[in-house]
Amino acid sequence: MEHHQNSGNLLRQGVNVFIILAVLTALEFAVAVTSASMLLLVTMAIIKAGLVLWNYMHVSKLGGEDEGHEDDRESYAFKTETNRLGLWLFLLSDAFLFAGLLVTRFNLMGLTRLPLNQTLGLVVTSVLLISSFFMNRAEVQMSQGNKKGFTTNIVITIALGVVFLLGVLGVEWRLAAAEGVIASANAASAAFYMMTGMHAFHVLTGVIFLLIVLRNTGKGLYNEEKHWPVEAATVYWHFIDLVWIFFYPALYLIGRLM
Amino acid sequence: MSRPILNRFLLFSLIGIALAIGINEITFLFLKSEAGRAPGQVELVIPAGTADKIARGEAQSAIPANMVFVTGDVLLVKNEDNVTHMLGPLFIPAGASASMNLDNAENLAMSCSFQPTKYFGLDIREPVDWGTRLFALFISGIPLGLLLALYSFIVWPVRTTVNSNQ
Amino acid sequence: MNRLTQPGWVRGLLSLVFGLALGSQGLAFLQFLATKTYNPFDVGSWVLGSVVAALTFFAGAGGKKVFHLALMRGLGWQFLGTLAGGFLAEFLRALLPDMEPFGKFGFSEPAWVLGAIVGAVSFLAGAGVLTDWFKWAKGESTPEHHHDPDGWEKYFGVSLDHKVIGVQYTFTSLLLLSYGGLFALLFRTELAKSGMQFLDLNVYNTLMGLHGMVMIVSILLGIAGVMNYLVPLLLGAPDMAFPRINAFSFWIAVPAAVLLLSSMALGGFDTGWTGYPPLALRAPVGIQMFYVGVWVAGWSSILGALNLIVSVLRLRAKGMTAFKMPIFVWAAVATSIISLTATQMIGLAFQLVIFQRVVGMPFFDAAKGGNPILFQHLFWFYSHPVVYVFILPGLGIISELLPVFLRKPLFGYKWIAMSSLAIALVGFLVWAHHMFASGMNEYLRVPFMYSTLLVAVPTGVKFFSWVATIWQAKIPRDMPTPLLFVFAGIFVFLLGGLSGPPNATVSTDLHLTDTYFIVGHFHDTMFGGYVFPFFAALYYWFPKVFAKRLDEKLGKIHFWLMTPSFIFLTLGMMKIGLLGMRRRIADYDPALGFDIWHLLLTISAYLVAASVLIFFINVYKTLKNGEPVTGNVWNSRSPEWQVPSPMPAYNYDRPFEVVGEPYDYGVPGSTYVKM
Amino acid sequence: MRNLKHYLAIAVLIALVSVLTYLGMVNANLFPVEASAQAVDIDWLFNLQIKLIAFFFALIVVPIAYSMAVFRRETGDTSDSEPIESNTPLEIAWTILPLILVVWLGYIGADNLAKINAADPGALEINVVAFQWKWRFDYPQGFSSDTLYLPVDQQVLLKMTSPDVLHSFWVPEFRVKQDVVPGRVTDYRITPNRLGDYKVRCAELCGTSHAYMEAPVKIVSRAEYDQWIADQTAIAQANAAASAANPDAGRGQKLYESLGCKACHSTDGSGGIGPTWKGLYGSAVALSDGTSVSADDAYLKSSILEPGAQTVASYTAGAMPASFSNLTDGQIADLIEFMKSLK
Ligand code: HEA
Ligand code: HEA
Ligand code: HEC
Ligand code: CUA
Ligand SMILES: [Cu+2]
Repeated sequence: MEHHQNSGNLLRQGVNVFIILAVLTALEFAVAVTSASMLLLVTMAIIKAGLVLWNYMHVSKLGGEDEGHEDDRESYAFKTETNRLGLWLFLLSDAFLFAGLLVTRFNLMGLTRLPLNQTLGLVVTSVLLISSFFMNRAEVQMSQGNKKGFTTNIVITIALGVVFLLGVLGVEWRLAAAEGVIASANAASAAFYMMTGMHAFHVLTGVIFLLIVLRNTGKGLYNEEKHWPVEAATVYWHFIDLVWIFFYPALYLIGRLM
Repeated sequence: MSRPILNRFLLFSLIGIALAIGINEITFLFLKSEAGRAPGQVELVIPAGTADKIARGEAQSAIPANMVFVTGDVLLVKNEDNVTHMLGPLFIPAGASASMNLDNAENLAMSCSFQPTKYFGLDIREPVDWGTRLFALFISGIPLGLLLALYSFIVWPVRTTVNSNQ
Repeated sequence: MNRLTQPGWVRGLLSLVFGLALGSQGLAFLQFLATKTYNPFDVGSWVLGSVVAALTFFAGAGGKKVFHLALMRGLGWQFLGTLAGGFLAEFLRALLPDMEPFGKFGFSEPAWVLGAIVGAVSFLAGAGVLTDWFKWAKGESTPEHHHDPDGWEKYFGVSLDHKVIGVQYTFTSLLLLSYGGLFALLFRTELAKSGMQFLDLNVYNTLMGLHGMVMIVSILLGIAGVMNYLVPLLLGAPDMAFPRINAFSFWIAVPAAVLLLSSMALGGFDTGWTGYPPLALRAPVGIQMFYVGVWVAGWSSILGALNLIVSVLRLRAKGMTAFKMPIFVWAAVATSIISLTATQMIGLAFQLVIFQRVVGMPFFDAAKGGNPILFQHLFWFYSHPVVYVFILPGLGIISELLPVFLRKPLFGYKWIAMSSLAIALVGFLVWAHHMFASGMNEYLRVPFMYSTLLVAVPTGVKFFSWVATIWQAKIPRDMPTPLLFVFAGIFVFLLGGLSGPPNATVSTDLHLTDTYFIVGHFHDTMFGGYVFPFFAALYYWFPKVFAKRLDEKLGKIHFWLMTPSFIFLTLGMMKIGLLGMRRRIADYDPALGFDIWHLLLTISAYLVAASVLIFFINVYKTLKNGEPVTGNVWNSRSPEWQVPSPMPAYNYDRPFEVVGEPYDYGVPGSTYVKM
Repeated sequence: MRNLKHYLAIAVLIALVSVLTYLGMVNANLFPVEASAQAVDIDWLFNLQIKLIAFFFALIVVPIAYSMAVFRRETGDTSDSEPIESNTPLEIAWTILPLILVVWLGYIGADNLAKINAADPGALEINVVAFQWKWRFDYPQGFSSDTLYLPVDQQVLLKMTSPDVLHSFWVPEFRVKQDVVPGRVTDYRITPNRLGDYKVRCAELCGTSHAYMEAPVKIVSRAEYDQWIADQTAIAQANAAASAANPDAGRGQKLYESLGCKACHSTDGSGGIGPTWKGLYGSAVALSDGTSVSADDAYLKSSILEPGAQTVASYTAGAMPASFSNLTDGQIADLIEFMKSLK
C-alpha cells in the first residue's frame, strides 16, 4: 500500500486529482452558464465522483488485495478490513438517502432550477473540494507517521468544513430567502432546504468526527500502522464531498431558471 | 465483488435490456395513445369565416373542441379569419398568429371566441419522451437481466476470488 | 429462569392488575382534562395502560432489582427525555413571535416531535447502549467483551452476545405480535356486524393502521431475532462482526415500539399503515409518533442488515465457500441487501411529511407545487421490497428444515440460493404496482407489470425445488411440529403467491386494489412466508436456545387450530374482496350481504389468536417444567447441533472446518463440518 | 419403471385437480355482475388468471400430497431417503418456461389494459369532485347532482378531482377503479352496459368517514337520461330565479353546495355528520363543554373559521374540516344569510 510509495508521489497524485476536479468544476460552471446541457453536466459529475472514489476514498481497498492476515481474526489488519466493509456499506445505505433527495428534487422541480446565487454556489463547492484535498494530505501524512503534518492538514480541513457550513447555512440560506426561495412558499424551495440541510447535517457530523480524531491523535492513539479511525473519518469526509458533487449541479446548474 | 462477476451482471443486464426493448415496444404499439409522442409545435388554424358561422349559430366547427397536448408543446394559433379572435390569454388579430407554451401537465378549459361553445379544452399530458421510455426499459429490462445473470452463475460458473479467502 | 417461578409471580400479577387500572384510568383522566369527556373504556387508554401494566408486572415480579435493568433505566430516561425535548421546543417557540406554546395534547406538535426524538436517544443513553462509543470518542479503551449476568437478567440488560440479542429480538417480536393481534381482534370484533358497535371511526382507523405497522415491525424484529441467533452459529463465528452495533440495533427498536404505541394517546391517526399525504397532513398528532417510531425502527433494520452482511462476508468458517453456506445464510444476505438500502427511502418519505407538518415545507401540497404521488413512490420503493424482507428468511427456514426432516438433500441448492438473491434484486424495481390506480404516468404501468410478474419466476423455482425435495422422500410418520409448520407455510405461501399475478396485471388490479382481496393476498404471503416458518423455527431451535424441547402435544394443537382457521380467514377475505368489500372501512353496507361472512371471519380470527395463546402457554410450561435436552434433537448435520445445548458464550470453543456439502442427507459417509 | 407409474399418477391427478379447482372457482360466485363493457374484458383476464392459478396450485400441491400419502416412511424404518441432488436441465426448464409464461401474460395484460382504456371520441364528459366524504357530479349542462345518472351503452369520461385528500372512484360492477388526486384531474372511462342501480364506493382511505363515502349510480335508458337532464336543468333554472330574489342567500346556497357543506349539514332538519342548519340561526346551541351559546353571526362565523374552538354537544370535535378558514368575509356573510333563510 502507501508504504511502498514515496511521499512525493502521493503528494503529486493528490495534487493532480485535485487539479482535474477543479478544472471539471470550473467547466461545469461554464457549461451551465452558457448552455446547460444536462447530459454533459451529469457526465462530468460522474467523472468527478469516480476520481474521488478511486483516488481519495481508495475504493479499491475494499475486498481488493487481502492484507494477508486472514488466519488471525484478532489482528488489527483483519479487523480494519472488516470495519472498512462496514463503513462502506453504511455509505451505500446513506447514498440511498441522498439519491432519494435527488429524486425528490427532480420530481418537484423537473428541469427548472431556483434563482440561487451562482457565485456563492461556486465558492462553497470549491471550499468543500479544497477541504477534500487537505483531507487527503492529512491521511497521507498519517500513513507516513508524520503526526505534525497530519495535524496541520486536518485542522485546515476542519476549518474549511466550518466555512462551508457557514457559507451554506449562514449566507446561502439568507440570500436564497431574499430571492424568494422560502421553505414554506413552494415545494421546490422546500426541496432546496431539505437537500442542503441534510447535507449540512452530514458535514456537521463529519466535522465532529474529525475533531474527535484530532483530539485522539493528540493523545497518541494512532500511528502509521494503526489508524483506522483516521481512515474512517477521511472516507466519510470524502463521501460528503461526493454527495455535493451531485448536489451542486442538481441545485445550481441543471435546468432553466424558474 | 470480483471483476468476472461484475462483468457477468453487466453483460446480462444488456441482454435483459435488449429483450425488454422487444417486449416494451411491442406492447407500446398496443397502448399507443394520443400522448405517445415527443413535444413539438402544434398548429391550429382558424379558418376564414369562423366568426360568421358562429354568429349564424352554426354549431359545427372545423376545429375540435378538445385537444390533447404533451408538456413542452407549443400551440401556434393562426388566425385566417377576418376578425380578431381570443383564446384564453392569447389575442390574435385577423391574419396574425400567436403561440403559447404548454409547460405544465393540466387540463384547461379556456374561454375562446372561435368555438360555438365559447370554450376550448386543452388537455396537456406528460409526453412519453425518451426519458420515460428509457426508464421503462430500465424497469423491465434490468430485473430480467439480473434474473438471467444470477442463474447463469449456476449453469456457467465463473472463477471467482470471492471465496479465495478460504 | 427459576426466578420467574418464585412467589415473585404473585406479586407480579397483582402489580399487573394495579398497573392496568392505573395506566388506563390515568390516561382516560388525562384525556378528560383535555377534552372534558371521561370515557373509562377508551381503547387507546387501555392499550397504553397495558404497556404500563407490563412494566409494573416486571417491577412487581422482580422487586427492586428490576430498576437496575437496562430496559427499565432506558424507559425511565425515554420519559424524561421526551419531557425535556418537549419543554425545550416549547421554550424555543415562546421566543418566536406569533407562536402559541402548548396544544391540545399538552405539548404542541413540534414539541412532541422533538420530544420523541430526544426521548429515543435518551433511552439509548440511559440504557447504556452508547457508553462504549462515548468512551472511544474520548480515547479510552473498553474491554473487548462484556460479561453478562446469569439467569434471566441478561435478557433485560445490554448484552453484546448475539444469542442473547437474538432472544431479546424474538421476545420483543412476540410481544408486538400480541399487540398487533390484539388490535386485529378489536377491530375484527367491530367488523363482525355491519353498523358501528363499540369503536368510533377514528379509533377503528388508528387500530387498523397500527395493526399493520406494529405487525410489520414485529416481523422485522422476528427475522432479526432468528438471523441474529443463527447466522454466527451457522458461520462458525464467535459473534457478529460488530457486537456493539448489534446491541444498538436491537435497543433502538424498543423506544421505536413505545413511540408507535404512544400514537394512540395523541389522538391516533387515520391513514392506515401507508400514511399517505395529504390525509396524513390533516391527521391528529398521533401520526407524528407513528412516523418518528417507524423512522427510528428503520435504523434498527439498516444497522442490523449492515452487521449481517459484513459478518457473512468476513467471518465464515474455513472451507465455507459461497455455495457451501447454509441456505438460510443466503436468504439472510438477500434480505439484508434490501433492508440496508431501501429502508432509507421510507425514512425520507416520512421525514418529508414530518417537516411539512411541523415547519410547513409543502412537499405534498399540490397548491404549492408539491406532489402527493411523490410520497407514494418513495414509500413503496421501500415498502414493496420489504415484503421480500419478510419472506426470504422464512423461505430460508423452509429450505433449511425440509432436508433435516425428510433425510434427503435439498434439491437444487444453488438454484434456491440464487432465487433468494433474484427475488431481492428484482423486487427493487416493481414498486409502482401498488400505484396502478393512483394516476401515475400511464405509460409506466406496463413495464411495472412486467417486472412484477417476473418475481413469480424465482419464487416458482423455489417451489419446484421444494416439491422435488419432498418427492419420494420418506416423510416421517409422526410429523414433528416444525415440519407441520413448514408444510403449512408452503401451502399458505402458495395461496398468497398465486393471488399475486392477478394484482400484477394492471386491468385486473384496477378491480382488486384496495379491497379485501389484497388483504387476503398479503396475509397469506406474510403468514406463509413468515409466520408459519417463524413458528417452525421457534419449535425447531427452542431446544438449542433453552435446552428444553417444546411440548409436542400442545404444538400440534397450536398447529391444527391455527392452520384451518387461518386459511378460511384469508380465503374468505379474498372472496368478499372480489365481491366488492373495500379495505380500511370501519363499517360496510349491509345491502352487500357480507354480514355472515364477516362474522365467520371474526370467529376464525379468534381461533388463530387462541392458537397463538396456546403457543405462549407451551413456552411457559416448557421453560418451567420441561426436561433438559442437550443433544442433537433433530439429528441435523448443521454445525450448531454438533455441540451440546445451550451454546456457551462464544459459541464453538474451537473453530470448525467445512468439508462437505451442507445437505447431503443419505449420502453415505458424507459430513458437512469437521468440529 | 416403478417411477413411471408414479409420474403417470401425478400427471393424471394434476390434470384432475386443476380442472376441479378451476370449476370450483368459476362456480364460487366470486364476482359482482358485469355492468360495463370494460368489465367484460377484465373478467376475461380474470378467467385466464383463474386457469393459471388452478394449474399451478395443482402442480405444486398434488406431488406434495402424493408424496405424503405414498412415500411415507414405513414404521420402524430409520434410514435416510435416497439422495437426489439436483438436475440442471430440469431446473432450467422450470425457470425458462414460467419466464416465457409471464412475458406472455404481461403481453396479454397490456393488450387488455389497452382495450379497457380505448377512448371513444364521442364520450360523454362529466366532472366529478370527490371531497371528504361525498361525491359531487357536475354535468356539462351546468347543474350538479349527488347521484350519478348515466345513459346505457355510451362511453362516459369522468374528469375527477379533489379539493382535499386522495379518494378513489370505484363501482364494483364496473370493475375499474381510479384514484382522485388533489391538484390534478384524473380520467375514468367506462361504458355502462346494464340498466340498474349501483353505488360508487370510495376506495382510498380518506379519513374518518371513508366507510360512508358512497353515492348512488343509476344507469338508465337514453330516453330516461335525456328526460332527467331536462328536469334537472329546469330545476336549476328555477333555483337560479329564486336566488335572484334573495341574492345573498342564493349565493350562500351555491356555496353550501359547491364547498361541500352539504355533505354534513342538512337544510331540512335531518341528521348528518354535522348539525342541521334548519332553524340554527338565532337558536341556543348546547356545546360539548356544557355551556350554551346563541347562534348569532359572530358564533356562526367563528364556527366556520375555527371549527375546533367550540364543539356542538354530541358531535365529534375536529370532524368538520378546518380547511374553510380561507373563506372570505363576503362568502361567510352569504352562508349566514342562507342559514337565516332556513326557518
Ligand atoms: C410477504 C409479503 C408479500 C409477498 C411475498 C408478496 C408477493 C407478491 N405480491 Fe404482494 N403485497 C403484499 C405483500 C406481499 N406480496 C402486501 C403487504 C401488499 C399490500 C400493501 C398495502 O397496500 O397495504 C401487497 C400488494 C400487492 C400488490 C398491489 C395490490 C394493490 O394494492 O393494488 C400487487 C400488485 O401487483 C402485489 C403483487 C405481488 C406479486 C406478483 C407477488 C409475487 O412475489 C408472488 C410470486 C409467487 C407466485 C406466483 C407463486 C409461486 C410461483 C409458481 C408456482 C410459479 C409459476 C407461477 C406463475 C407463472 C404465475 N402485491
Ligand atoms: C405480519 C403481519 C400481519 C399479521 C400477522 C396479521 C394478522 C391478522 N390480521 Fe392483519 N394486516 C396487516 C398485517 C398483518 N396482519 C397489514 C400490514 C394490514 C394493512 C393495514 C392497513 O391497511 O393499513 C392488515 C390489515 C388487516 C385487516 C384489514 C383491515 C381493514 O382494511 O380495515 C384485517 C381484517 O380482518 C386484518 C386481520 C388480521 C387478523 C384477524 C390477524 C390474526 O392473524 C391475528 C391473530 C392474533 C394474534 C397473532 C395475536 C394472538 C395473541 C394473543 C391474543 C395473546 C394475548 C395477549 C398477550 C399474551 C399479551 N388485518
Ligand atoms: C365533514 C363534515 C362537515 C363539513 C364538510 C362541514 N361541516 Fe360544519 N360542522 C360539522 C360538524 C361535525 C359540526 C359540529 C361540531 C363542531 O361544532 O365542531 C359542524 C358545525 C358547524 C357549525 C356550527 C353549527 C351549530 O349547530 O352550532 C357551522 C356554522 C358550520 N358547521 C358551518 C359549516 C359550513 C359553512 C361549511 C361549508 C363551507 C361546513 N360547516 C362544512 C361538520 C362539517
Ligand atoms: Cu373518499 Cu375514501
Ligand atoms: Cu408490492
